[in-house]
Amino acid sequence: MKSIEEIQHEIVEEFENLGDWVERYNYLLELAKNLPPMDEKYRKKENLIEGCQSQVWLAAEFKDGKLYFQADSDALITKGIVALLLKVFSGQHPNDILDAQLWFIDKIGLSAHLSPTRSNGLVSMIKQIRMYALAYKTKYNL
Amino acid sequence: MKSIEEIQHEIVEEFENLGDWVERYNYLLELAKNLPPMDEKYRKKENLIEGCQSQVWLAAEFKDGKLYFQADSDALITKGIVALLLKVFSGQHPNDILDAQLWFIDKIGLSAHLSPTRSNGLVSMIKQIRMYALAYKTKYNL
Amino acid sequence: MLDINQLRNDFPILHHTLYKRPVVYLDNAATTQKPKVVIDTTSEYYAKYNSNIHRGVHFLSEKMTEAYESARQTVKQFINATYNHEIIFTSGTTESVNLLAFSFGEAFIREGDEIVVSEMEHHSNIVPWQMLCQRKDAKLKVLPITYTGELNLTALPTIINERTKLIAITHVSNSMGTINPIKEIIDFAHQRNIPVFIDGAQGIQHQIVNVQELDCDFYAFSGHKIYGPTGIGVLYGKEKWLEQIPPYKGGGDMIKTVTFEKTIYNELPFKFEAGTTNFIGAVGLAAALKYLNEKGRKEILLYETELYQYALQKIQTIEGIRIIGTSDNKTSIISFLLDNIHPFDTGMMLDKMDIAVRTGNHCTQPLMKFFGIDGTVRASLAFYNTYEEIDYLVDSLKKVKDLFS
Amino acid sequence: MLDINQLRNDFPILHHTLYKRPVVYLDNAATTQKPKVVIDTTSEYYAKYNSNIHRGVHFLSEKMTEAYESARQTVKQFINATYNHEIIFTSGTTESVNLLAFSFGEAFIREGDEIVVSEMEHHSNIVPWQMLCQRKDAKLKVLPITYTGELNLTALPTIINERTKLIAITHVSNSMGTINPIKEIIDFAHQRNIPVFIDGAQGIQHQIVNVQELDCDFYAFSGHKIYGPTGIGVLYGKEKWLEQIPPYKGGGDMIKTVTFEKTIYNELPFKFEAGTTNFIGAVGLAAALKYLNEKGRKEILLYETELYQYALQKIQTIEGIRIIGTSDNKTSIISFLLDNIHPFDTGMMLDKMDIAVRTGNHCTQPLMKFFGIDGTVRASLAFYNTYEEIDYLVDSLKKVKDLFS
Ligand SMILES: Cc1ncc(COP(=O)(O)O)c(C=O)c1O
Ligand SMILES: Cc1ncc(COP(=O)(O)O)c(C=O)c1O
Repeated sequence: MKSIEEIQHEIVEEFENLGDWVERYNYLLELAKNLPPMDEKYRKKENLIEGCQSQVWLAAEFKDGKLYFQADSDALITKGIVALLLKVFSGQHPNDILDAQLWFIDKIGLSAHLSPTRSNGLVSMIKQIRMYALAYKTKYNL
Repeated sequence: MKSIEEIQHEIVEEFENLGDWVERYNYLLELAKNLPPMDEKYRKKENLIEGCQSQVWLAAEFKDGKLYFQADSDALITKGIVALLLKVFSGQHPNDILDAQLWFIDKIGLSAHLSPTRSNGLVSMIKQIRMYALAYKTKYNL
Repeated sequence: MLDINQLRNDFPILHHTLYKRPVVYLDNAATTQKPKVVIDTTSEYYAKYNSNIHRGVHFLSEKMTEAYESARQTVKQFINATYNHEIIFTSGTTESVNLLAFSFGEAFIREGDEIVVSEMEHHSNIVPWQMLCQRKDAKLKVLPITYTGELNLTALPTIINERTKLIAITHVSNSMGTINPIKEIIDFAHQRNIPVFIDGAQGIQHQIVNVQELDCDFYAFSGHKIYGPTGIGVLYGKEKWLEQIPPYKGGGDMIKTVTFEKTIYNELPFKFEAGTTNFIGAVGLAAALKYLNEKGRKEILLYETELYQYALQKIQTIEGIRIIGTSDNKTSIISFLLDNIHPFDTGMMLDKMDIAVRTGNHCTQPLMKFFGIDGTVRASLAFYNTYEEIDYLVDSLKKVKDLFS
Repeated sequence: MLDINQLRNDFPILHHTLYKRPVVYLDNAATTQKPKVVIDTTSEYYAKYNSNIHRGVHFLSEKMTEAYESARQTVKQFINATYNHEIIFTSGTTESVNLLAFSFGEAFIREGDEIVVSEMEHHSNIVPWQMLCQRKDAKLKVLPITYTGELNLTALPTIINERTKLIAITHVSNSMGTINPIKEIIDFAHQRNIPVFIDGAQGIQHQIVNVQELDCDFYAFSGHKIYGPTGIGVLYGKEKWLEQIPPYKGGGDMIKTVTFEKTIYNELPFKFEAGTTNFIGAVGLAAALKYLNEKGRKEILLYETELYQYALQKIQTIEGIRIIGTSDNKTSIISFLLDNIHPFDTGMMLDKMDIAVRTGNHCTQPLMKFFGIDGTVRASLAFYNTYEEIDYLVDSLKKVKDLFS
């Protein structure tokens, strides 16, 4: 498994190869479309993060010391970013998630999507990911 | 008795002879100091016109078809203007008061004192004078 | 005939490039842009006449007070109120509704009384009444709408009864653009002695409003939605009502005398304007209204109507578009859904093409629920929009469709 | 060291001739003048970034939202609040007090409860509490003052009892300039679990305010009194309190979900900011606060203190002058009566000499009653006032005396 840092670098490189915003958003839409569907059992209210503009579902599983996430969104662009976030965080160790600096979003010019006022569910999603990490860290004394 | 028009012209002439604002206000203060005191019997709450900045007392008597006013104010500059208004209105026939155009205040540069927002009691005083005129006109069928 | 390109020159913001080109601003129902004269008047008053009003004896205070009271007069004339003191300056429509809900509520709403709003109201014309009803154990009744997004007037007689104390209805729907038959509602209500409040937030800028002719009891609007500054709004109320209801906020200027035992309130309109008002905002609002008068309100509305018709027609040529609100009687607002594309996605993509639209529920969640949707994309026009901009919008929407297909 | 003449150049209004010379503006407690940066920032945001905030997905809306939320951050830092969401934007101090009176009242005030204000409060910190007490059958208790115009703290223990739910006290008296020992009062109150609201309308611009150090529960001030725009103000509240009290106004943005049956309120700070806020005003206020930070708040306060001491001394050399409020602990405000001359007369005459002062009761009628007077002449200073202006004031007052003698 690559580290969070490595994955962020990879994503940034990938985006650097893309041209204007059309290509970038097209790529996001591709990511969204290719995101594996969430298990139906996770599609429940407790996993819903309500934004004002779009909604995000997020679920976590803990296996062999790693955290695995599944997620979805009703808006495709949001879902594309969700896919990026899963790339970065899913399969990582809780401690690494808690220690991570999230800088790639800025770098690829999508930081507006993570402004706390955008209200698309993404900021809360990141918070929720860290909460899961903290919860498992505490539970298993990692 | 001179007409309201004549008196206004006289006042304007008088003020034209005065120089800067110091002279004009000095003259107002003179008028204030020389205003005959109100009869004590008229110094009562019903005759009080409360402004936010200064207060005015106004009383009316009807004699031989004419309206005679007495008035006072706690602020001297207001009282000076009160004196001018009495000059113009006191001793006039109610109909003349009702018909009168009050233009001298503007002409002598004191109109700010009569702005409805100044709240020094003067606007209400003029209203009150006209109310008296209307009341006596109605009462005596003039 | 208006020369729109000439008028556009009066609006500095329309000439700033965002990503690639100047903004195509189609978010006018959220807030309108300001003509230079509004911006400059604001600056000028700050730079030359700024001073607290009403209680001052000095030159600047006098000047500023005159400007403020003359702004009141401008508003009065703009909506043809009977008296200047029927114009209460507030901070916006939302505050106007809250003022009314509180003050009218204190005077007239008792347990079991009813207030009627409609299913298409903006949250600002729902929540204050809800809060009032909760406080007073009164009941909020809802006038339903039809599937074309019009008020269902046939339901009105069954909604109203002898406990109905007020009807609060929007002039123009902010989500759909429907122009409501407020005159009809007012006449109907007055036959039953029920007063009517009109939420004019979307009406004032797209209709000629004559409150005496309408005979509405209250009318509210926001300065920022009619090319004026933020932080200023208006509540018009008939003198007879404003006299009967108590103040909303307490403070400076709204009182005559204060002792700890008893406070006597000031007369209209000051009774409702506690504390230092947004006097510069009021002067800016007056500048906006004068600008509209000068350019010709009828001409402006005529152009807006034509542009709107053009936009509606053109946008309907896009395959797979669904218009929300299909009344024949609409103005300046087009809400739609594009195929199965999420409104947020559409909005994001349009933004990248320098088009500003609004997406979401537009503060009308009950209306969205009625249509069974989460939100829409809303393009809302002003007179400074052009036919070219509409064409560009439609082309861009087609591009969005391609991207997502 | 501040170069005051340099700073004066930042304030356009100080350079406009009224009758014969530029205004000697000594009415700063009523409202302050605006530095160019505040005026220009306001214009710039109207001309470049104006757009409704929070709910928008487009470029301008994003920009404006960021600017608005960053203004909140600037205020938070200026008063050293713990969280951004403890800063509620209102339209001014008066609205802040009304918000608090309503919302705190709904949550915590029951029949027979008591609220304490002082005898020197501004009407804006009396009437809202009076209205609340009337609605809730609660009682307004009054902390008396001494003949020097200070709070009579020895009376505090007898005023307060187990029914006391809140103390609402001004930081600085707007009529006398007295700086109240608010830290002492807060500590005293907290020992008894009573929260304290500080009316900072006259405090914020003449003191360094650190709400965490003060440990006050609420603090309010007006933008226009601290060199910012009209129509914008602040209510600071500790998170724990703001979480516990219900919203004041209903409308857009303060809700999470609305149905006709039930409305769920948004989180802090939005819960208290219903409808379109004065977002341009907030940005203008932030520009004013940044200006003060940049010029050096300590340096400014130092200069103000020196100027004030000079003014107080010099004005006392006028024969027959009576100062109202003679505490040793005062700032920037001098209220006085000249011989037997009516304050209005004095004010009118000073105006003719291009001096702007305020006359009257300064919205503190109970205080005037305490001193047995109808009003005073009030000269209130800001850091852009000069020693020369003070000399000119004193000379002019002597002239007024001559005129009336
Ligand atoms: C001590 C005090 N409190 C409250 C206020 C009210 O402030 P505003 O009029 O800006 O709401 C003022 C200003 O007049 C004041 O001096
Ligand atoms: C119909 C309607 N009512 C009320 C409002 C609230 O106006 P404001 O946010 O200016 O207070 C709006 C604006 O969003 C609106 O469109």
